[in-house]
Amino acid sequence: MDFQPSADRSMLAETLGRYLQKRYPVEVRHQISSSTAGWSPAHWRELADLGVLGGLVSESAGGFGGEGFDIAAIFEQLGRVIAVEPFLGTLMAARALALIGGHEALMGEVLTGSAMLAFAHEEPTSRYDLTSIRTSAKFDGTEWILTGTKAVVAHVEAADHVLVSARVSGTEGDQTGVGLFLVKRNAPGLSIQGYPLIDGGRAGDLHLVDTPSTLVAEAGYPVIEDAVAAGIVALSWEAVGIMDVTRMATLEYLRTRRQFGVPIGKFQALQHRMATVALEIEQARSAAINAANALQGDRIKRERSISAAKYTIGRAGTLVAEEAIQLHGGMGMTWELPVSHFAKRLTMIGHQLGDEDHHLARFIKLGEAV
Amino acid sequence: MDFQPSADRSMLAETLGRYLQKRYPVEVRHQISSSTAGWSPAHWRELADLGVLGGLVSESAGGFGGEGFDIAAIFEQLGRVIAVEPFLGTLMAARALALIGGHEALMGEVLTGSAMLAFAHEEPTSRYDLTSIRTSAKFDGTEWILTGTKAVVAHVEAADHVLVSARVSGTEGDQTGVGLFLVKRNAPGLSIQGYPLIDGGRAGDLHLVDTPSTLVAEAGYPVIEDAVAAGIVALSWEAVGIMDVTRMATLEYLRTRRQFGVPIGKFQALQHRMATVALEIEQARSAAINAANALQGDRIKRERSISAAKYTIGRAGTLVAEEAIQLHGGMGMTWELPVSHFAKRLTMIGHQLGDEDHHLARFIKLGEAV
Amino acid sequence: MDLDFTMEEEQFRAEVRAFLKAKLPARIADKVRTGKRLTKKDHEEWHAILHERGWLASHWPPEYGGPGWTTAQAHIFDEEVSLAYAPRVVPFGVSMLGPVLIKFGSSAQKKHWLPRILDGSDWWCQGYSEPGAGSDLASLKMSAVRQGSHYLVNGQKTWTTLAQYADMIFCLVRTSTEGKKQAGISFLLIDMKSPGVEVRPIITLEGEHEVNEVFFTNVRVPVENLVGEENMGWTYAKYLLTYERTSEARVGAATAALSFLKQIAQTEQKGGRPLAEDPLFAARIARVEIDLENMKTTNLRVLAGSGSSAAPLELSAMLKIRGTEIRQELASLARIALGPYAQPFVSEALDEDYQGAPIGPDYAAGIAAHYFNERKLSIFAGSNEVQREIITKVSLEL
Amino acid sequence: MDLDFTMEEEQFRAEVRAFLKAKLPARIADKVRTGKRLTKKDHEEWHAILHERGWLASHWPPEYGGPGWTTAQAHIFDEEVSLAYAPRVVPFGVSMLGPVLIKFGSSAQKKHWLPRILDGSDWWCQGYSEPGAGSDLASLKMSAVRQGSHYLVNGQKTWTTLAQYADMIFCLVRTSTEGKKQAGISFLLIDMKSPGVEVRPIITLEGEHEVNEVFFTNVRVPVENLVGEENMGWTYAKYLLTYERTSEARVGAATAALSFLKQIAQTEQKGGRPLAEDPLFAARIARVEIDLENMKTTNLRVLAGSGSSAAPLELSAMLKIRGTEIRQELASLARIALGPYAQPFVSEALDEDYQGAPIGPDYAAGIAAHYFNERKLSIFAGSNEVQREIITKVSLEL
Repeated sequence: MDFQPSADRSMLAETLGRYLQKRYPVEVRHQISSSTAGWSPAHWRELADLGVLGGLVSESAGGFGGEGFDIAAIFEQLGRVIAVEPFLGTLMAARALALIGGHEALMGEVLTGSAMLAFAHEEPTSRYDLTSIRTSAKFDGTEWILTGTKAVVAHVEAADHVLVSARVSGTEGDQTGVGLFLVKRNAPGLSIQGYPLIDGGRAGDLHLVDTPSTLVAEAGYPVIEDAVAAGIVALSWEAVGIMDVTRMATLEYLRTRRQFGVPIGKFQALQHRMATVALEIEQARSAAINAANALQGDRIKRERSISAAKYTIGRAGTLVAEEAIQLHGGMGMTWELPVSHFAKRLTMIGHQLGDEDHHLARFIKLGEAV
Repeated sequence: MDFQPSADRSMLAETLGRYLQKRYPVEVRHQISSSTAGWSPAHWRELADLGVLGGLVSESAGGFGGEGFDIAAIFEQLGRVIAVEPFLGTLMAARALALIGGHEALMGEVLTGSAMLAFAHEEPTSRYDLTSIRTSAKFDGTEWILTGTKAVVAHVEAADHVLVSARVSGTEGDQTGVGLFLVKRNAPGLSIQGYPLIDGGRAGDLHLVDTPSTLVAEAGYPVIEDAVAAGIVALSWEAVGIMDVTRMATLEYLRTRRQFGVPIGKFQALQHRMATVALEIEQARSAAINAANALQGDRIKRERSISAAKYTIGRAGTLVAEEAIQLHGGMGMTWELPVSHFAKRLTMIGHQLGDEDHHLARFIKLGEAV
Repeated sequence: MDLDFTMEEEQFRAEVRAFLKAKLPARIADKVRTGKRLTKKDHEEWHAILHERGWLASHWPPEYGGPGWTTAQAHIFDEEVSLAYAPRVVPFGVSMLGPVLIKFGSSAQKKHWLPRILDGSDWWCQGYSEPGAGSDLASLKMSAVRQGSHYLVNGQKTWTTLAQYADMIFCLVRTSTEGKKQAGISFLLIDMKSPGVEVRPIITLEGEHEVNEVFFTNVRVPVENLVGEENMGWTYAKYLLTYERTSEARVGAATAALSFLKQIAQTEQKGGRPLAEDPLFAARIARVEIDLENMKTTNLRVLAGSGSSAAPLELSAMLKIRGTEIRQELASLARIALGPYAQPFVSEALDEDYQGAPIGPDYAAGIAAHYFNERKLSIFAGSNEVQREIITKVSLEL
Repeated sequence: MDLDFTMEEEQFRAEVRAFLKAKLPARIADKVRTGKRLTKKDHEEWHAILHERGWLASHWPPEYGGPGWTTAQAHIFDEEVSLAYAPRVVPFGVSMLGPVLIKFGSSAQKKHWLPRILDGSDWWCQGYSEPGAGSDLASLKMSAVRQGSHYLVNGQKTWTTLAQYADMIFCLVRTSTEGKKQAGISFLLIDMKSPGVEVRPIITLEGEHEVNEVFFTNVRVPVENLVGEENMGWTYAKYLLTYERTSEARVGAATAALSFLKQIAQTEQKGGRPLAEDPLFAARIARVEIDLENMKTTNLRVLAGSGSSAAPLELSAMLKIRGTEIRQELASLARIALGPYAQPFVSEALDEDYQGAPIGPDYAAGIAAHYFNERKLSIFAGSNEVQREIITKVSLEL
């Protein structure tokens, strides 16, 4: 047992944190978020230069991290400033490629920030079920041709290459027969319906009609599951970062806002609710620690910890977001106060990679397998 | 729409309430509860003389009530003193007989308090499912012979006759093929494992081995469902009575118990919790009104309201019981204070005729049928 | 006891339904159902339709233009209107100021203002909250100093809903700083076109402009715009707040939202079957449905118990709490039901003339924004914490 | 960061398991598992077995007879002992008084009392709460007046667990009424056989005799039984309370209760299948299981973060709250799982020599009583409301 982060990770977190606190204040964040691109290539390049992207993948893939607690260190900092940069898609796509092996050149470009990846797995009707894949892949004798739609792909408009899952064989719901393919952004038959997100940044629906692609893994399911697990570790720690900032902002408001002649933080009913909020945040942090710790482990244990964490983060996240708004009174409802944007992002994390109910049911199912 | 009880019902409630408040204080209740019989034949006879039992069934069956709000009026008063008398079994068995018709002589004896009935339907593995009947009924050429076990039958030791459900045909889970039979207390092959209950009074497991019986209904399921619906109306209003008393006792404690130099009712965190308790009690009362109102109506509407009420009472009952104990501090944990007994009974109502989860699932299923 | 409606009442329901079928513009109902933006014109159109039928001010006595309904009729009307996805009548004139004027206004005020509320001549907004006076409403500071035939008004109101459309605002103002803070408050009607009135938008978290700050700098208000007596405004405000709370049960709106949620849950898929069949999601819907069924009866108890709309304070506070909790839960479940498609948000897609293709299911566009917007329900109209204080003090006597 | 145990630690776990397999009497473990009553003798027997192995006082320094374990070892031991359904060592001597004496006692006190705690010569109980001083512990009134070589003690303690078995009681007593109420409290060791000590049972709601009132009338206590300095008792009490709270996470006990609950849910039937497969009940179990998994890590964070058992006050308060909530929820689910068979309660069936047939499933006898008994968890050892006050004041700084 050891709860101290390694020196390397502390340094990574510090470097990133210092950069973001200084260069990515909430006004800048809003500007970037509402820009046409919905992210900032300039910041991305600088973060790549700082070496942050290398923390996302293991040494064997050209990085220096890739373990649960590396991902944790990075995303906690991103959460603290509700950054809208394309970290999540990059993490999942790069991790998948790293697990598969090869693709050194592309990975090199990605880690230096000169090429962008997106991770396109979820489909309009799959509702978080990783096996519910309808996009089809057919080998036409020369190359693999993909047809189908991928839903709400984070920052897909920004990508030079999209890692796409598609069904090579079997039917919806099978773990076998799901392949992974690289598709170029400018490939024929590819179109994107891009849009802004309610919590900032952009995503898009990816439409593929007979789009040529490169097969990177024919038995892709275990890779997808692992990449999604890493994505959930990332989201959990992003949520922990957001919750810590939200808690501090709410406490500050409770200490300064006066009603009935006293700071509202003197009202015991609010105090006890804040105590519950604080307690749930600590429980969520523990869940996120468990998930990060399990990412490297045995599959069932990993997936149980992952689902437990996403469930916990979902439950705690909603509570923290709703209580933060409520305890801020009308002010929590305004665009002007950062806390509302932290609350929105926290809520929407519940809509990425599986919600509370999904992961609770999954936790139960994995338990039966034990 | 009319929320005023009729004059008859008001009088019934008043008469019963006055009697119980005067003659059935908590010390008397404890004495009766811990007696060998676990109920009081003397009180029963007096209540019969007061005409209270007639409120349980309709005029056509020799009573003067039997509607949802008649049952409500009686059981609310019983709840206010946590009476341990055999009202529930009497209600369900008598209602079933009344629905079937005939049996005038027996009914007459029951309503005058000279014969006792019990209602034996639930079995050791049926877990609230009304169709899960294994007890078998066979016609041996002369008479019907029952074999099986009935679980936790309220006041079965006191009964002169037990109304028993048994399977005439079909298999466990079928609504068809469930008959209703009258069994005499001293019938051969009948044995009872009697025991006290944690919330007072007594019940027993009824064992039948080739026990002769009288068939009263061959297609008994609709009768059982209706009788159980009436039982749930009864339990819901018993719970409402208990909750009102519990709320008053807790408020009284909050107003008088001092800590940190003030009555603990001055602590806002406790105030807001009591406000929630009060709110849930009002919601539960509304649910109980809905159930009582629907008892006479169309089956699906009736059963949805019944399940909604039992679910609501279950949820609110647990909250009220647990908060009452907690807000009483250590005192709520003692045998000495009546509130602990109210809390126990409230909790155990959740174990009779279906719990929160059972009725929530049933409410959903009935909704699909709409 | 009898919860069922009489034959006459059911007949009335049929009449309401027929009216809605004939007169409620489908274009407007569709916007309400799918959470699209209503324009000022939409509101005015529906207001005029109701007024024409004489059904606008359901709680006003007939002599002032109310329909003379029983409690049950008003309840049935509310339910049917909501189920048909009609817009809620903007309440500030009809439901708030109207009752206050009827009870406390002078004959001249009634004669002048009430018809103008009914025919839509004046769009009213409500000037209660101030930046420093939220839950502690009585600590308000906006001042009105009598100078001959007018008051000179200075100060600020906030959270003023739809002030950007309003012709008039009714305000609580401080006319005295002596005695208890509740004692020096007056109820004043102010023309929004008066020199010195400035409206500044507040953008809410989902990006909408619905509420405003309103600034008053040396605004002159004729003394005949004082309602009732000077320094007695708190009494009128409390009367209005009770009124507001009871209506916050919003049983009809919740029933409509539940019905919409069930449609979504039938359409959304989970594991190849409708989401509505997922045991955990079905349980979530059933829980809120039962809560709503219970609250409907609680609401009827309040209405019937009082014989009029002045409800016992405790139950009306409970209705505000549970009513807003239920609508927030329904908004939350609709958001959850959408899965990943709760994330996209194209603000223009909520406008009538939007031409873009829908993102995800066609009902998705406004759902997440609606969820965030509905967080206000537990904050405004006396926050749910303030309601708990009322229950504590008034009924529990703690 | 690394949550996994080292090879050495896993080896230690194996050693503990082997010990439990060899030494824990099956008769006693079975009682614990099924919620039967433990006798005084049962407690003493297990106490002696642990003492013989040197594993009784896991948190004491080796020089006083502790095993010298690391935090991880103590944690592993706690977990394994609970999973094996060993009784909890009665904490008053070993876990409460022991650490106080070790930190604040005189050499003579340590030399005299510590070995007697270990070898079971003295059964200790705790005299903290008074009828008028529950959550407001510092307002206690029981007085000790110095008279030469002894204190004259008068007053009453309550909620005294297992005082009926006790040889000794450690008490907080008032030795001064000057200054703040916390300032005049002393920590005194009193022989239960002293003249003037009277124990009266309190029967708890499920009918058990576990707690007591203890009355003190002109009881003479030798001054050498004062721990530390006069009027400094509050400091020692706070030290002890922190200690008590951390231990109230009771991770091992919760893990064992979860395992028992899962067995029940596999045995109980619903619709012809194990209750464990019912989606709503499975969700209830999963929620508490995840809460417990999270709390396990929170607990480890406290243990590791401090390097010793003195935990940060905030996290330790959280562990008290969540730990007791989890055990109460587990007790509640076991009760719910039983269905109708939660109702029967034959008190004698909890005794070892009971000959009657089981009512319903054989594990049912004590479950409902256990549920009611466990309501105490959120009340005692600093009620969960008091814990929220601590979080508010100490960490949130509100």
